Amino acid sequence: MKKTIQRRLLTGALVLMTALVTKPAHAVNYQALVDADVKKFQGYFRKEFPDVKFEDYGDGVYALDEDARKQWKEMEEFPPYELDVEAGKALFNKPFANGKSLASCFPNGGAVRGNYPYFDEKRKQVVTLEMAINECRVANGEKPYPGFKGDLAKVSAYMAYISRGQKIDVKVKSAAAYNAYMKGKAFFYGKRGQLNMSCSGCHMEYAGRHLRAEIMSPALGHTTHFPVFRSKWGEIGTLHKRYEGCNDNIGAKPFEEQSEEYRDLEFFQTIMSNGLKFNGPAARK
Amino acid sequence: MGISRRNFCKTIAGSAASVAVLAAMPGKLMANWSDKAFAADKLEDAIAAKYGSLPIEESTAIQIKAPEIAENGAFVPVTISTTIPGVTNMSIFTPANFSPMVASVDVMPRMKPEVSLRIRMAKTANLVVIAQAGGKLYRVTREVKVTIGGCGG
Amino acid sequence: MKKVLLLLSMVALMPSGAGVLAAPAAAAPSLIEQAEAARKEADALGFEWRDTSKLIKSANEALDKGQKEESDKLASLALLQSRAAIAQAKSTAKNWKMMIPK
Amino acid sequence: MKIKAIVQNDAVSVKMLIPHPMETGRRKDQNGVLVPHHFITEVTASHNGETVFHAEIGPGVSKDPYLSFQFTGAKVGDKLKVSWVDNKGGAETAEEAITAM
Repeated sequence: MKKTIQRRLLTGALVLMTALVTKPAHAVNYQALVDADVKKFQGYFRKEFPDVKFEDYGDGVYALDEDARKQWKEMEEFPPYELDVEAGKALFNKPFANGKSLASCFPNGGAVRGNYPYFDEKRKQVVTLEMAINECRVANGEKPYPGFKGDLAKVSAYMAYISRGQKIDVKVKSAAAYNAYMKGKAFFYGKRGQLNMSCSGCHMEYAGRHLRAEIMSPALGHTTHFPVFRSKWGEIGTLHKRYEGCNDNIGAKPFEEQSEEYRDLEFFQTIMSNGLKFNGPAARK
Repeated sequence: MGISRRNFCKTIAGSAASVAVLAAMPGKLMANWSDKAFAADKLEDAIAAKYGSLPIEESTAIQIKAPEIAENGAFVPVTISTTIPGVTNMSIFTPANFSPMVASVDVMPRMKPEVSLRIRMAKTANLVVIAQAGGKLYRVTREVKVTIGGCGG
Repeated sequence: MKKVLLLLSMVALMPSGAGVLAAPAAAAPSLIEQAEAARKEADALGFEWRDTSKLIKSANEALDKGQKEESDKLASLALLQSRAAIAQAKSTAKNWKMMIPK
Repeated sequence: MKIKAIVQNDAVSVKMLIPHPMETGRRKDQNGVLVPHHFITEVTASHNGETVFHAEIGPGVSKDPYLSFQFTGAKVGDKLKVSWVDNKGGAETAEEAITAM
């Protein structure tokens, strides 16, 4: 209705913006390509929701719905994840069999959320915080934590908690990094599963609107606040658990925690939120 | 096995169904825990078990702060308070739950007559709060909608 | 949406599966084998659907119980899903850029 | 359990979060077996030996119960003692210093 008309009017302007992006150069400036995407992506939400403040997108759907926001604030009075943060802190400092601990792997006391995800140019892959946590364990002769929830999510929650306020500024500096970014981008916009739906279909085009009883959260800010304690789960879980749930909902076979697919998607989504601040963990319905 | 949006939300069924229920009470409980009131499956029985046959009067001096539409029935934030003088106890009930009595708070002399908690609601239903002052009971009722089939976040 | 899905299934039923069916094997592969091969192909593309492997499992179980007809029905559905998923993978690879909202 | 006791104006605001499954006795586990009920029945808070809060709760209260109340007559540095018991004989007692806002 009103939205569709708006959209049509805006198309022209966006085509112009795209034209400005490409500039001939000897080496491709991948960061510039990505920055242009970010501008377009964030601009989409700015136009859809002119009244929503940019920093509020870190609060997910609560940026868009007042009644839900009030209830969320009630939960944040004493958020259920505080127990997980406490447990995560203990796990973070708990000595491994070799005497070291997770704390020995991370600088700054573990307040490093803002450094992840990043593209490891040597290994040619995206490294996420949860991946780094488990790699630290394996490097010290411990078993990796199982995915999606439990100790992995708790440690991640603790590290996110002590990193709150760190700015999201994920860089893309090489062809390999850009390739991972593009894979994440294709995942985000591509339709999949029995319902033939995409991330963007629900979380861009339907953001703020009802799908049955639910208000769809905006994709801008999606990755800022994980891990989350979801009331529906009754426990804390990782971003990749949420991806798993979404894929399952649309009838697609989900990928594993820290699969290349989900890491690339996290990389892309986090880049789209460049400029926001990490504010996890969070409570969600 | 048609292709249907119905599949979309099927995962909620299990979690939202965690209704508060006490089919058979455990044998040994704290002696002073109001087991009869908690075990009652009807609102009237629960109130009678807790307060006996005291007269009940509808009151506007009890406030219930709760969402219009609960985001998730497993965690509904509720605050109850009252301005009735000399109140000694406040209890909260959700008649639609298998076991309606949710909590009962003794308002101690130094405590303000206000308490917040998170409760379970199986479905859209009334919240009933009873306050006791002197030999009388005061009651207020409010509806809270609970959406089932949630798949958001 | 239903329309899109219908189209997908139709595409899937058309020549894409012909290769499997026309394989010059001594014994033609069973429906379950065909479904499993197609499922693997969809999985390799990262586009397998959620219920396909469950359908194949149920088809195998039905066969063990001697319910050939039921087994065939389930295996056909799994085959259909897998082919639709493969078609979806190809279509998405080609068209995802057009899905970016303006 | 986590307790926050903060002096606000003339009263102490107490918020607590108690890790507990609060099993209703109606939930089935992954194998379809009913999980026996297991829930907190009573929560008590005291200051200088005097009970300032006493609640009876049942399985209608959410998992990891959250409770919040206010009481008067205490100052920064005082200790608040909180204890709970459950229907299986489980119990915990914790003490938390009252802090300024």
